[in-house]
Amino acid sequence: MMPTAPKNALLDWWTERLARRLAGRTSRRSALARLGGLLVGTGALPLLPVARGHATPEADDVPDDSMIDGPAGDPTDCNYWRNCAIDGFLCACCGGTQSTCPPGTEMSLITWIGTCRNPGDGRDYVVSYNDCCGSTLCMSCQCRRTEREKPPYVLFQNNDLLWCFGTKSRAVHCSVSIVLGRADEA
Amino acid sequence: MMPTAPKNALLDWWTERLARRLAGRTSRRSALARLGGLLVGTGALPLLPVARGHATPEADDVPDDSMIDGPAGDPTDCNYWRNCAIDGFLCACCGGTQSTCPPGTEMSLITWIGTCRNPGDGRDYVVSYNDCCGSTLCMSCQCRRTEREKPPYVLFQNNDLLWCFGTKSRAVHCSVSIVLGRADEA
Amino acid sequence: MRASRSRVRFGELWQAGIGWGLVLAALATASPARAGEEVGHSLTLSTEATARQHWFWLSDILLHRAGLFDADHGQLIGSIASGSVGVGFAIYPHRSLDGSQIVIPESYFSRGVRGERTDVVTIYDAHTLSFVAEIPIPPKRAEYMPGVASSALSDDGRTLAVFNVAPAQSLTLVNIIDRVFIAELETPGCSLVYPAGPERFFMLCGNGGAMVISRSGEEGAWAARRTAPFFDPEGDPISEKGARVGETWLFASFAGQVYPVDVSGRELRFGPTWSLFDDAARAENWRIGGQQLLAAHAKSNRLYALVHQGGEDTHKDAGSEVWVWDLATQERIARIPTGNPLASFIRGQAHIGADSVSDRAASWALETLLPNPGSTGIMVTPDDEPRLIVVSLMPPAVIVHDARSGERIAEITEPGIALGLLARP
Amino acid sequence: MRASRSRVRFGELWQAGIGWGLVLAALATASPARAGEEVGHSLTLSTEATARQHWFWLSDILLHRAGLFDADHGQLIGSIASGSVGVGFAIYPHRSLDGSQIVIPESYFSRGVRGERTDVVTIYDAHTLSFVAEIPIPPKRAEYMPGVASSALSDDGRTLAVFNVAPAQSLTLVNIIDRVFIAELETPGCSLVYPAGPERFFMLCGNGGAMVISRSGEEGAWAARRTAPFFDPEGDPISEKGARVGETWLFASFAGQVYPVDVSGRELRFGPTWSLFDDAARAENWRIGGQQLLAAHAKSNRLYALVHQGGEDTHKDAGSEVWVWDLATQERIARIPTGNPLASFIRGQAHIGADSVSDRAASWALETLLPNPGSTGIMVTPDDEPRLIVVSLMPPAVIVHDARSGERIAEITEPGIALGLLARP
Repeated sequence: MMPTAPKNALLDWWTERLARRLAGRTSRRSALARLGGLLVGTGALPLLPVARGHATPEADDVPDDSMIDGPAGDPTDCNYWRNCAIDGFLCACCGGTQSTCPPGTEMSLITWIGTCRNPGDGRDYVVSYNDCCGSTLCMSCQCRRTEREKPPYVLFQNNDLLWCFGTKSRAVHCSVSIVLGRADEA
Repeated sequence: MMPTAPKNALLDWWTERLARRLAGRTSRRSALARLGGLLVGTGALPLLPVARGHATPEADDVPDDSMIDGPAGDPTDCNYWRNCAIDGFLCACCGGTQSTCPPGTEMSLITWIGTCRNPGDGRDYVVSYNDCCGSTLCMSCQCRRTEREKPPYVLFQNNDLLWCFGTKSRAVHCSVSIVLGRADEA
Repeated sequence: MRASRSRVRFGELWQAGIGWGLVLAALATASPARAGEEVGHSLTLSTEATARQHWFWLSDILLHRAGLFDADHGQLIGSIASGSVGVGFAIYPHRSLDGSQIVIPESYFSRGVRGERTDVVTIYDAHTLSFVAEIPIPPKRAEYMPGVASSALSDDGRTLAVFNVAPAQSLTLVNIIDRVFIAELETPGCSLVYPAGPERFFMLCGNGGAMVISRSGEEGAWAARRTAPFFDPEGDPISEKGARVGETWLFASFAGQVYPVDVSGRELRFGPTWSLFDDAARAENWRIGGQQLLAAHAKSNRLYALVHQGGEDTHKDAGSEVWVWDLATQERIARIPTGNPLASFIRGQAHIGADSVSDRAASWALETLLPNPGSTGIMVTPDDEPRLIVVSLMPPAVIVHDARSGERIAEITEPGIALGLLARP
Repeated sequence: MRASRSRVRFGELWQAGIGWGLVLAALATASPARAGEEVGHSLTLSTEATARQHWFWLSDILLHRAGLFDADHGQLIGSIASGSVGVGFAIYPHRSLDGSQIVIPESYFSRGVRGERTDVVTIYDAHTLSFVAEIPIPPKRAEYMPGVASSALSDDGRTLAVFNVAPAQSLTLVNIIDRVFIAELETPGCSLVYPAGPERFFMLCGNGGAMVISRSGEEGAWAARRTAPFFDPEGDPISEKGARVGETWLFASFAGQVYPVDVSGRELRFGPTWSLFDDAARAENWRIGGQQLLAAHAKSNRLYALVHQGGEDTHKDAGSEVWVWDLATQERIARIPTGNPLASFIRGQAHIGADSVSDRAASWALETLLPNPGSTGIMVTPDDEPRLIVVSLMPPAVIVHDARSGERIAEITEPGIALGLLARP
């Protein structure tokens, strides 16, 4: 099976630009809150996903799972280190992998965020739990982990919600856990 | 819970008239086949439900289950004597009884037919397995019995089919087993 | 009691072009009234309060239904299909004020998981469970498990509020008396919805405050305003799975602090807070957890919570006991072990009852020897002889207790496959 | 390999009126290409014949899908959602002749179990499993379990036939190349549908004959004609769950008589019949039974049947063994015990593998001690190292055997909930 790569120059430009801006040493939460405040006229914005960790994107951002013994290194196990805040079916058991969707499903880019500690290097990573959308519930490898998970009023840290938005279909099939970067405090 | 009675004078008149006609000593199968033949221009009509038994409607047509010990007398058991050709969920476990549909569902009148022996009097009865339609699968008391059951090419003796026709909804919820009359040979 | 109309529609059959033979088959099957049993009957539900007092709704996200069960007899007595493949995780039926109707928000796609999405508020007859009407609403309903506060009916029974995430948060308001969509209000940063008096709701917000949605007078416009924060979503978030006692909503924080929200006045009043757990309980790591973890019985002024022993962030872990507090004294007055859902599940599948000595022995052995996966949801019936309904998600099981003594009374043999939400009928 | 288009549609998000904050959130989540892993990828299926040779479809009527599994690795590798709440019991994906597309007839209601019913033939891309097109057909598809002969693709790959019951029997014909509905033919008294050459199908009839549906020439009209009866639907009906070897369909009667139907010539040729069971087997009450009870491997000219010991009318009973016959000699050449699906189910749920001594011991104990509920469906892969896939409905389990030696090779850990039909991808 071969991954298909999304190609969109505009998206690449936007995301990179935004990431550079966010990756600075300033507090993202306050920056986003300020920006949000301008728009909705209130300080009570949802805590946005990246507000949790201060990611510093580097080349070695994705730790090597092969260094990890046991379930914490197995993408088809609920105890896989990245799965610390997942509630759903592991795409690695549904025809995908820990970071790619199964054939016939489409990854939602709007999602919830967790922070998981990698047992290999003992560091925290920001993990994006993206739902793969467009098929019925996979019903394989159902996992429910809630480290740092919050109720639905902290929307982007809640894993109860079906996170299929902006996708052709809004039906959820399974969830991936993608490492966005390190979450070490600056 | 109280049964609601269908009141339709036209239906009553039609059914009674038809029943008188069918209840005679003539072979129903041939009568229906002749009638059918006129319409479709072929003798290869489906074997119609009542063709199996030669019911002779009488006042004591419905045997008393309370005389039967054990599962054969229990409408919520797959071994209930009427269930000899049922494949589905027993309505008696879904909010109905062995002969009435659960609230919110509607009984299909077009259905498959079995012939079951009553252990109380040792006689055979014609049983109509009517699907109750309009809700999702009940998933309680799933039974699969196949006495005298035939593949789908003998349509009216097949219990694989979803028998929801002429009903507002064609979704099946559960099945009842209604005694139509004795099946003793004339 | 009302007679339902006849089920056969000859005209339709004829129009469908079905030949004589098949119509005859239908008629022969229908059978004359005097031979054998009658065909075509459906039951209606009892309207007697005593018969209904221990009924409960239990939704199922794979069977796509709200099942109506009778805790006294341990039986399914009816069901309403709701939602479809790919949507329909929050299945929460509301009862109209006069008890004559059931109101439920739903979502559908035109082709299962694809095609056009349509959201509706559907109204059913409460006695026949048959479809009455549907009101289209914006296709934005928040789909989340288990959906405890996904919609709310105002205390005057006029307005249904539906919580949306699309992914912007908003609230849909529907007049269920006139059966019309009223409005969609933007509610940035705030989620969920709770009834809070006539024509008033509140939501919970990411900053620890509430958003109050209300109407200015009988014919006025709906508007939203925010309260000051009353809990700490970072330090010790409250579970959104609250319970209501009279005019007070009670929420428990992950650490077991109770946050009362009084909705009786013009403004919401918060606090004072108190703790479910004393030092001894805390030392033993008792915490709240589950899908539907809080329940209350107003007449006896008692609070029930599903608790387990576990570490931080175990707010969805299954409970091993239900603890009971007297709300007047805030003292814990009982601990009820929830029983073993795995044993209950196997008893149901293997038809092990309680009638024979061997069945009772097998039941005891199962209960004792099998690991207990814990329970995930509770509800207490509002009557004078209240029942505590305890639900387990995996394996699917429902055990009924006497809510006062804690004694186990009954279990539901086949409650469903993927159990969701408990609700009062 | 083809690159799929990007998953984010900014224009749509903007139009939906979502605020800046949420778009920022989406972008931040998407993450820059050089930091961490990339977001938005979906896999496509391998096109290599060797990788695909042991794949199989297995439908599930509660998960509303056809799941694609790899028998070599025991894994789900993709799925197609099909059908909806209340409809969709016959889920049977067909492969286009060139292998580039999947064609599947489906049914939907606009509101789950109510509203307008729509039947379509849906086309999917066979490598991405993504939706390509749908062709509306009359909303009359026969819904039955398991749906072995509910639809058929003609041998030239041009025409899909869909069996209807409404309750009059008929056949819908669809041109899947031009993607247009062709016609609905009335087929009174005849059910099911089997491919029988280019632009030809046959059905089985209640009088023991067949109905042949074919086209007179490339551009001619479709017409149906009946054959003389070739089996006895009263005395010893044939199971409709047939198997095809080259140009011959094989059906087994309830009593084990094999009825060959040769579709190679201008007219169908029936017989001669032969018996699966010798006197010894008959004396031991061996019979065919199950949901999908017959399979064949053309290259080795072998027939496989799911068998059990039971009385009359046990044609749906689960099988305890798979028996194998050489079609050249009509001699039984092997008996394969189907294994214990209950043990397989528990191994899957409890994560008991075969790597450690203790796991193997536990597995053996489960296999030996637990009652064997039997198996309900079989399929044989068509390659040179064929696999025998054995499915059990309750509990849901799939065990993979070497089809030649009978040796057990693998099992699928979580095959689904309510297993339906096996099909070749």
